[in-house]
Amino acid sequence: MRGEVVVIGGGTAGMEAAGQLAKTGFKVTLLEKEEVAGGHLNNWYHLFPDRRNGDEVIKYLNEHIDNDNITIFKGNKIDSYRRVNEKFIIKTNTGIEITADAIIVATGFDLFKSERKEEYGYGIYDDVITSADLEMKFRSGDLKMNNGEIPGRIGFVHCVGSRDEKVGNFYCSKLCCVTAVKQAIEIRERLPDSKVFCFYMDMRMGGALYEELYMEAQEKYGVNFIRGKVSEVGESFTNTLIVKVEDTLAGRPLKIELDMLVLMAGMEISEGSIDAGEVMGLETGVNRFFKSRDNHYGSNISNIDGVFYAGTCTAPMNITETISHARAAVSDVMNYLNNLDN
Amino acid sequence: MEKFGFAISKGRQIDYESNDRSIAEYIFSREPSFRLCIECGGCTATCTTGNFTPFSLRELHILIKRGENEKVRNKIKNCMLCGKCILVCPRGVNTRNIVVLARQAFQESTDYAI
Amino acid sequence: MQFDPFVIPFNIGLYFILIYAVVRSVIWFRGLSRSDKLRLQRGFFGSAFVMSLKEIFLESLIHRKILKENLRLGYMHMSLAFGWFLLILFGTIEADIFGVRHLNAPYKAIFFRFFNPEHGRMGFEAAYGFFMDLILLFILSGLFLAIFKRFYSRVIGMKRTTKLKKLDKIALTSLWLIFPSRLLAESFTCGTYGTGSFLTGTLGHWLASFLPAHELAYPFWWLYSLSLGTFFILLPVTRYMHIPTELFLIFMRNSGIRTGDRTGSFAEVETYSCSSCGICIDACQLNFSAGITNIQSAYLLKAIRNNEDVSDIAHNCLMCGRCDQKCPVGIELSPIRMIQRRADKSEHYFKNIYGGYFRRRQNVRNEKTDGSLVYNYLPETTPKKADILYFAGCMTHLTPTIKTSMIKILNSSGVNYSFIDENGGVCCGRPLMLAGQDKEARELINYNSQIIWKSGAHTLVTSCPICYKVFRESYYLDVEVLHHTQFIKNLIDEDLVKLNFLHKNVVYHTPCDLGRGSGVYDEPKEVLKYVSRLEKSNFEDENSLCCGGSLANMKISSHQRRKIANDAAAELTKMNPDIMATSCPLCKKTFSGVTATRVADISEIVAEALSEDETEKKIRALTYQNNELANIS
Amino acid sequence: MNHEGKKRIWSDYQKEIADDHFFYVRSCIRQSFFPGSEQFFLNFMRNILGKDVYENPAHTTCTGIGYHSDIVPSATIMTVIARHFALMKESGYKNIAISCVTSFGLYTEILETWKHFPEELEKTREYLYKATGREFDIPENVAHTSDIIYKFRDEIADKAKILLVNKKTGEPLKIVEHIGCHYAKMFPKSGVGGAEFPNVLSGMAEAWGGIVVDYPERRHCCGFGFRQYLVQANRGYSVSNTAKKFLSMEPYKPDMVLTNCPGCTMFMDKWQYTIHEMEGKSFGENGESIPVLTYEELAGLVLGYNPWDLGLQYHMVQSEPLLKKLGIAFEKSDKYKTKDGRQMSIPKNLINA
Repeated sequence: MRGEVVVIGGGTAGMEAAGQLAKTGFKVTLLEKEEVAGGHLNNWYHLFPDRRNGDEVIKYLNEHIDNDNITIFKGNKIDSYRRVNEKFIIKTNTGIEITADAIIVATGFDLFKSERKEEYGYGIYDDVITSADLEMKFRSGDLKMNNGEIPGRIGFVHCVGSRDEKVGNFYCSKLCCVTAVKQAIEIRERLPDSKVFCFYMDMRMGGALYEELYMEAQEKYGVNFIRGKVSEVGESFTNTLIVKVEDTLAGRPLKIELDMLVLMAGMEISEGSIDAGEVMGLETGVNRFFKSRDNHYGSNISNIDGVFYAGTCTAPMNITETISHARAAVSDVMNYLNNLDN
Repeated sequence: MEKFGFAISKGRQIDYESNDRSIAEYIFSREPSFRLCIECGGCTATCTTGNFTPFSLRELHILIKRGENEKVRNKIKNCMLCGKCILVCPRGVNTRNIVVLARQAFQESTDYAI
Repeated sequence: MQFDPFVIPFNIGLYFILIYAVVRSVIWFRGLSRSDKLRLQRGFFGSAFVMSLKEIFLESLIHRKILKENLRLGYMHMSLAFGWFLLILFGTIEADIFGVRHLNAPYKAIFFRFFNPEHGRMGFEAAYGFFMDLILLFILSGLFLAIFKRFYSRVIGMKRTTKLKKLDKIALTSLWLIFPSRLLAESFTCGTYGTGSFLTGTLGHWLASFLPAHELAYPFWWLYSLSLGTFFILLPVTRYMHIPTELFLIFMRNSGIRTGDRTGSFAEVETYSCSSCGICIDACQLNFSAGITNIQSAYLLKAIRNNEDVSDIAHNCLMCGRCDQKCPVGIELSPIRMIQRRADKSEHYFKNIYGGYFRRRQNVRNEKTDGSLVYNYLPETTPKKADILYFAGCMTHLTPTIKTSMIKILNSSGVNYSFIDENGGVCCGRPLMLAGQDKEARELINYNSQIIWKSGAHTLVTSCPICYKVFRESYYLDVEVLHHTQFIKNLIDEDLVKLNFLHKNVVYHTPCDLGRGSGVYDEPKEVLKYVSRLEKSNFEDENSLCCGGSLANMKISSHQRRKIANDAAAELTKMNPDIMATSCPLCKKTFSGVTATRVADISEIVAEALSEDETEKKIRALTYQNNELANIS
Repeated sequence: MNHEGKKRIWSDYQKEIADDHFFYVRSCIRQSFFPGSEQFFLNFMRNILGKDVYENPAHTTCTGIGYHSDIVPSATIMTVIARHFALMKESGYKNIAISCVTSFGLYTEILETWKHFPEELEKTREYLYKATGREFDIPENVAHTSDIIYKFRDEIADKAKILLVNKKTGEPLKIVEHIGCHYAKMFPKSGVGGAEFPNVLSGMAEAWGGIVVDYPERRHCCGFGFRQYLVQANRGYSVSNTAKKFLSMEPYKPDMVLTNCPGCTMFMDKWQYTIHEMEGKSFGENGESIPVLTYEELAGLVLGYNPWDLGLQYHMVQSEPLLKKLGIAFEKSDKYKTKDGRQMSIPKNLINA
């Protein structure tokens, strides 16, 4: 049975897929455009719902790809690709040429660029930050505002770049709600005197232990949830942030002053994915993520025979789902190669 | 006013800063389940009082939380405390106690005012 | 002249407590309402007096109720109370017969042995001495139990014992010292003179063998007198006040005085009659299911006595009435609690004066209200005329099967009825009362009364015990109020419904407001017996449990409610019945959430048992109307 | 406030503005309430910059106010605007310069509509031809006159006689910019600097030495709102919006309000008077109200024009306090004199006078 597989993308999905393949004796080449594998997980401090440390998962993945069957090319991404009967021949931007029997595309997602929601003033008002920025603050342990003071009132804006026709994303990124709840709790733990407000359109807590976390945030940590989409952010005379929102449950517009505003940036297909997709001619769906051949039993199968998907290049997923999806991709690859043999 | 034939209309905006949320704090400290409300409206749907008058416990909840106290002060008295709301609340909010505490808080606030 | 300075503490104590008792009882008497004063006077010269004496003997001395409830605890109380009583009685007689002269001052009886050390050498005297020693031994055995209970309450079969304040501790110690010190004092004296019977004599003889008995006797007589004195002086400001107070209570109760709904002398006497025995704590489900251990009646009464703010305690109660049933002193605990619930708004409160020996009434601000009606939004209604009104009640609207079952039963019985809250009615008012808001409740009561009057009905049937209780107690209606279980019972007796026997095992849960609250125990069971196999549970009638759903308690969390419901359901379903029957929508709602067993209201079960036969129904309808006509003519 | 961030956004919204040969369309409100403004624009463009700006006497209202009050149907207004394009075509111009923001908004809206619904464009061509026998082309460049002044702001700065600096304190003037809603809120790309952080007026203010204050209600509507204003009973709603804006800018103690929309200028100016009359409330320092100027008037002052020639006396809120701050000499006596020196009647209860 032939067994050379190229995995494009060294994030959670790519690492898991590569690891699983290597275990079962495939020769795996892992392409990672950055100098370090791990993808977004490298920037995440704690994971929901149990708030375990993200590094533990990274550690697991790194041990996973520490395998003689795996060759990792860091700082490499697919540049060109051609097909000689069943063989794929891939050329990277650094000129490395790799032959493979199958390809797993695990090029992942990018966080929505919050600057695009100009009305929220990201990059203009100093203390408007993104959920990713906040995770970094958690890592560094420095939650101060730009002026060096401790924030007293922190707001979270859900659905930034998700479920928003104005930025062309109709879909729900599905992780932001629970992330906001998790981060709200962590803020209240670190700054017990602070007040935290979440501005949401819907609380989408559709995951194991999510709702429980939500209730904990309400009752134990006294996080305030205000249902309404923030319309605009301004600066007050005293340089606090002025947030305007309709409290849709009170049926009244609401104005509130905050010290810090966290934008829950949604997920979009990564630029890396788009490039790879163009190189290989992969189909994308209305949400611009890669289009799977079947939504129910073929979510790992692309429009090209021998090319498979793993992880968030197909849709927003959390770590758990990404890892399962990567494993599923591996089993699809094995089936594919078996069929080639017979 | 007569001169212009119209008056400057008052805004409907809730100003979180200027509003007084002491009533809400009073209830929070004595009935933590007050925070658990997700505004599903089950209480209002089953409400005995709501059968006769536009009384919405859900709405009063949120108005108290936002410090729109004057909109609640008298309305909250309309509740009959029959307790149906407790039986339908999906989050185990102790609704009756909240009503009673709110009445107390308003009572005390007037007492101190005088 | 027989006198010795060591008797002074005792004398002071004794005369103080006697005078205090007189003064206090005068104050209480003056605090009574006119009618209660009359009752008391009538009672004094009537049978009430004899009854009281009997009860005092049985309850205050023998402690019969406690004995029934818990033998060891009962024995403890009895030995102390009854024993001490005997000691005083026969001590006095002894002093009278054998003393230098008749009619002695009390101290001569108490310290008889000191003044007559040579007494009791032979014959009748010796026999009498033996008897006195026996009594002392009896008391000491109880005392031993008491001390033991303090330090390890499980031994006498009690889960917990009341916590004490400082003065109580001192009083307790002095109480504990009284009898050991008497024993030793007498023993040393006897040891010196070689007198005394099997207890004092033997002990004295033995002690004298290696101790200077003569020198030691005197200090112990001092100790004896001192502990008595201290105890008497502290009595009014400690829980031991219950000893004298209970006598008043029994007498007042037998004279027909009741607690009512406002603070008055009787309520106060009751408050002081509590011995903090802790039986109410053991009976309380908030204690043994929800682990709340500071709000039980004993604590409420204590807090009232200490003039603490009791509103939190008062409101944190299911009002299930289990403690009223269990209280050995027969204090009306729930009414007192209700008084406190109302009190936190409008009632006067007290302030202790003279170191807590007396208290003064304080006037409080009246509730500030604009006096306008709160529920003036309720619409004018003109109910349709009918003989029988069916009032489902708020909770029943959340358990519609009860509603539909009742309609089925009513229809098949062919009676002429009207369903007054078919499209949702107005609350009966009891929930407001339970929250202490009587003024508001009165508005609803008046509103509902109007509807009932206008309908011209002669019977009001309700499915909800909460409504039933308030309809009966707080409404002024000229109609017969029935809970639907009673109504169904009547239908069966008058053969207005034909029921099949369902081959089902059923256990019945008595709702608090229907059972203990309104005394309706039998009808529901008889109905169930008629249609099914009714099983017994360990918690029948007065002893039945609360489902935990009670509207009376607004302070406990849903989580604590669930605990209570769980435990209660577990107890009732021990025998794995097919159906757990109840007769309250709230109980049904609460239980159905926590047990796999089917929970059904009696009306549902009856509706299932209905044998539907149209012609029969018509005939029944006719006969019913004929009866009606017959009644009219 | 991070200025770099704003610059980044502005760089995303740099619109194409023609350099010469403008077909000029006037504004109903601007020409009747602030006639000096349009006079200045033409004068400045033609005589100072020597540009070719053409006005066609056959040009009419765009019927925008009627349209926004649900009186004029969209087919009609499309035809009216198509007629203006026809006039432009006939007079041989390709760049349109629009004085009114309401009109500007409609021009952009209609052009955008035609882009997405070509059938509408065809219908309009048909209507116009049937009605007038005229034909039209889509203009190559659509600019609001504030865009044009923005484009030439540095030229103005070079020729400046005075800068926007408080003569006494030497502090730069605190200027509140108010952009008409219809300028860029509908199509951010059509405005200089986009919709959220527009640059068109702030660019001028800063080029001429002032500083711009960013206050919470910066984005809020001036209160015109067309139908809210037209029905007298509804005006309370209109004025309350203006009050909201001024209350929000009050703590910053601004020296003036700079606007690019005739409607906004009118309402922020006249409602200040109304609020003052109704509640005795004025929002400026020491009991004065805040002068509201059009960008043309401000440019005129910067270039040293006589304030009365610019028609500042036609405002409800008089601009003397501002002129004093800027150290601009003015003859009080000339204020209400005609060009040939005849005395006009002097209006009563003006504020800041």
